[in-house]
Amino acid sequence: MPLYAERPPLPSDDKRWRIVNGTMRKHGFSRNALIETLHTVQSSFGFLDEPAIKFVAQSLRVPLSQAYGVVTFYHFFSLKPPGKHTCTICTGTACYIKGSEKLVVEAEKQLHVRVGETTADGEVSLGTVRCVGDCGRAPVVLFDGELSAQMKAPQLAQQLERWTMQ
Amino acid sequence: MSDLKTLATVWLDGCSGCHMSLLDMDERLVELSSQFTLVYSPLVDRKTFPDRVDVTLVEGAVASEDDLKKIRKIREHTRVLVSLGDCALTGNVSAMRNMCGVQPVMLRVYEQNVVQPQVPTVGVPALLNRVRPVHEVVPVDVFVPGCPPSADTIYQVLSELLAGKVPTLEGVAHFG
Amino acid sequence: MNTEELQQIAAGGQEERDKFDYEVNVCMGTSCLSQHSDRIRDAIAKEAEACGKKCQVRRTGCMGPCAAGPMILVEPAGKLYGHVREGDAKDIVEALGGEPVARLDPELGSYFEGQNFVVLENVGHIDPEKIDEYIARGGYQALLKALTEMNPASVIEQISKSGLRGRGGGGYPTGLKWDTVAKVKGAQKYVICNGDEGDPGAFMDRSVLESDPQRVIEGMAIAAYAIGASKGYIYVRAEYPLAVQRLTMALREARRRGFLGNSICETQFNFDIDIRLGAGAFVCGEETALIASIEGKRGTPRPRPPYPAVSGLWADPTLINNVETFANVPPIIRHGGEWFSSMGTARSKGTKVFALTGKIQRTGLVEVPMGMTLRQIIFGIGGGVPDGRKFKAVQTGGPSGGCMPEEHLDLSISYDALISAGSMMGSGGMIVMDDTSCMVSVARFFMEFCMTESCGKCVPCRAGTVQMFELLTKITKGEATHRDLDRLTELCEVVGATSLCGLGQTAPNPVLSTLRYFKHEYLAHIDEKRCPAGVCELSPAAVEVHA
Amino acid sequence: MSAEPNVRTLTINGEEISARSDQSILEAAREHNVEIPTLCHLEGLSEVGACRLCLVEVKGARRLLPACVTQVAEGMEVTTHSPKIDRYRTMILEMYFAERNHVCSVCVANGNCELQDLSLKLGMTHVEIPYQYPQLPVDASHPRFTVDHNRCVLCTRCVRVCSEIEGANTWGVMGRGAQSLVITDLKQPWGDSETCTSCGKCVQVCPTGALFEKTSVGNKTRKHPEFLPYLRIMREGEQP
Repeated sequence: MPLYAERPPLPSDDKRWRIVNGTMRKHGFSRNALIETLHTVQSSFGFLDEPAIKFVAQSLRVPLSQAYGVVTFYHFFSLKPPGKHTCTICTGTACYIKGSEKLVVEAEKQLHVRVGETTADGEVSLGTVRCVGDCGRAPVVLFDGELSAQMKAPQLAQQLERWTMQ
Repeated sequence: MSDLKTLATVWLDGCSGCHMSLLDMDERLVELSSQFTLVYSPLVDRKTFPDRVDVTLVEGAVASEDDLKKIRKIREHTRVLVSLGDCALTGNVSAMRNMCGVQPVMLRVYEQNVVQPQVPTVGVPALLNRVRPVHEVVPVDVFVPGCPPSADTIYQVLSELLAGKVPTLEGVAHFG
Repeated sequence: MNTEELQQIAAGGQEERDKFDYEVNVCMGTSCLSQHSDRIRDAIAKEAEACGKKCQVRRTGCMGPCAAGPMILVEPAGKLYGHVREGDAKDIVEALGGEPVARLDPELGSYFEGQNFVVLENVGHIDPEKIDEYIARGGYQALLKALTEMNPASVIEQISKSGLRGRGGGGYPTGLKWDTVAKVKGAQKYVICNGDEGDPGAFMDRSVLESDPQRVIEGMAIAAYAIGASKGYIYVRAEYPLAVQRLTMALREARRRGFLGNSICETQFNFDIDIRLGAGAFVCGEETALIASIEGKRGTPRPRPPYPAVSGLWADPTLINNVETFANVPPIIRHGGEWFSSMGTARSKGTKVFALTGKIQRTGLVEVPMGMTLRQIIFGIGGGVPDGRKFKAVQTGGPSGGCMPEEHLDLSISYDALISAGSMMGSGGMIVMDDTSCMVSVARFFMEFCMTESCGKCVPCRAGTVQMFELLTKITKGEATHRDLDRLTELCEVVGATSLCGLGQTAPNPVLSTLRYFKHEYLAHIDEKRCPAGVCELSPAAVEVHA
Repeated sequence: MSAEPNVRTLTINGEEISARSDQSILEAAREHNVEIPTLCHLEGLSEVGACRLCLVEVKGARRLLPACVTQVAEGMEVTTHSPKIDRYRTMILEMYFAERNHVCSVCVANGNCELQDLSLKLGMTHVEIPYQYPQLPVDASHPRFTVDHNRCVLCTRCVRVCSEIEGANTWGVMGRGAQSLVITDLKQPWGDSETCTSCGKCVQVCPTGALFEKTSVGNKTRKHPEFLPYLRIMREGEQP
């Protein structure tokens, strides 16, 4: 089968593929570098689509089904492109006790999307995370990856409004 | 000798196959009828459920408001309630609509591919959002799996009840 | 690297320090950094330069009381400042050598009373990105001592003597674990540091990795020497970018100084460490799942035996310990096992780091000797429940643990005492709840966690957690009956007894412990359709009808 | 490792038996006609210990142990059936039935289904816990076979046979927890799979009606997983 006969060419001229290739080379194109490589794809592109998974799987000679199984097992990996902005609410125990559930409700109301979705205009993605480790100042929200602690619903609404009003 | 004398059978949301299987007992029906009095059934004429029934066989799942009302009343007036067949036990085919909900089913049946689209509202009981097995609504005493349970199985259940035993169908009958 | 060289580096560090009259240590852990403590540091450095005071401004790791951050420690006065802003830089520098700035007092009360820093001994005093500062405070003496003065067996003997038990939750005796791996024959062995701190509401490992990464590396190297491993992996959550960054830097530094690589400290010992990133799967805290993940596979556990000690990473003998366990190793080797075992209780030795959070006055990271009571920690160190509310429960052990009520506040912290109270040590999350928390909802929260984190391999965990979650939801909605409660109890038993790995086996614990101590809350939801904490919105039971 | 496995003596349900040291409790028990229920186990495939139905009591062990992956040991005292184990097994089986849409009466495997057989053997007459009714797809894109996820028990026999025997690795598991799903390649339609050799082994080893041949009509389709041990032996060649 031509599928795995040799290493596949880079999917496009996009420079980011060279970074991905670099990660694989660093690990000698070993099968066990799958997760490390997927991390590189995720951080370079913001998500993993089918061509990307296929490229990585073929390069590392991992069965397609296993590669897809790994991508969908770990919640850190995303199959869909994220919105321009991301709002990630921590739902760890400390944040839960301090009312993170209300923040989720507020964000869902404000953005008209459910957790895990992106607004129709592609502006904001809403997500949750199981603890970012700033429990001392719960509840915590990450706006575009920047940590904001001791968050309150009006404050959250304000930030989201700033994004959606643009 | 048991003191179970009166028998009722009811038909909720099911295909009546369990009742057919009951009739399949053939000549054994005659034998049983000498010990049981069939006081209420789709097979007999009586219109109201008696105040006190010793054994009631229930075929079908609980799918409508009407089913719900009926089964609650039946439980109240029955000593030994027997769930007969997979629909009563698990919801079975009747409950396959739970996968998609009521609305799509109504649409498919009454509005799509029909000459005169119209959802009936008068004279028919409202459907429950979710079809449930009998034991999720009222306590059940005996479970008889099968789709339908074979005539032999039903005969065994009734005979053992008459003999004053709680029938166990472990290793005898299964779903399907 | 030999003893003299090590001393030289340490002396060099001291000389460097002696050039300054003051030290201003600025916390740059995740929490304080998110409040721009880096800018505060720069502002202070600028002020110090402007006014000509000989002041060393240093980035340090987490000092503990995160809620009072950004934190600053001024030496030699030993003065802590809290809630510092960029604009405070001038006042802080001016106050050096004089009266401290009163308005920046963090008001920590008795926060540090009774705390005993072993794992956190360097916190607030070293720059986590500078290996020489670690060395200046005694770092790598233990590794050097182990390599040059001790044989592997005597290293294990000291660890055994110390009574150190696994700090990841299970509490398995560390010495015994090391001994087992050491005795297994194998040309290639591995040391893995489990930094997949998955317990929601816990951040001990993050803090240690961010604040003192060299300590973990040293601990791993000592372990590798003791068991005969040449390769190590640190498995860190990708959600901890700062920890990953500091760790990457620390590994590079350790290699540069010759504590990793070939012929370490001029001996024949070779050892190197790689970082592996977790990707958001709690179950990877389980040893066999973690191994699968490092191998690049789905993080599903497999039945044990064979234990990783015999057949672990790539089927080779593997030692897995948690971050805090490794962090305890250097001081044990430095001071001896007996020193360590002099702290703590009969069967739980040393100290334990806890992440004290929830409805409590002073949240943060604390390190206390084993045997301290919950009351001392919560009301002494933590200052009790704020806003005039009443203490209701304290949760330890994460999703595998349980909630303990007021009656158990005088419980002395130890592995066994916590288990007998229906909870467990866990990795060290300690979450305080007041009377506004509904215990059924809390149980439901943890069950939802287990449900979404279940790997799906075995059916009791995959399907049982869903069933339990739905029953708990039914209770919180006021739709449940006593039969549902019975079924919940039965599911707890079956899922606990039959699940493949620790996640499923302990998933019922939050339900069981709340049923044990707060059954009245369950009953209020069921019988009276009432939520005592006023959290749940209950509706009278009804079989919904399609309109 | 010694080439010659030693003999171990143990008791199963009070009966003293001998077994080879490399045998599992399950193998030893079946050799002596002691029935232990299994679902994910299949002779000729690797063990995963996932279905939890073969859990047995071993004296001195803190927990119940899966018979399929626990090796026999000298003096081991095994109990394969007790009221407690039987109750656990029934409940596990109920969880299987409730988590997907198992409607035996309309299933192609009715009468030839291992799940159905287990319910008979273990005496499960009804399912006490509520059914979940998830919405799951049916993929009939392959010219010869169909996969109906409503009937899948996630035993991963298809995944293992495809990887260990056929070597195609077409099948895999995606997602996690209750959202787990067996997939072909990148979750694409089976018929579009680039790696599937259409060998049909997965269909033969599937214990339920999740994987079936399109020609199976009604409920007369027996599956034939017996070829596995044969393939194994032939592949390993002549033992010296």
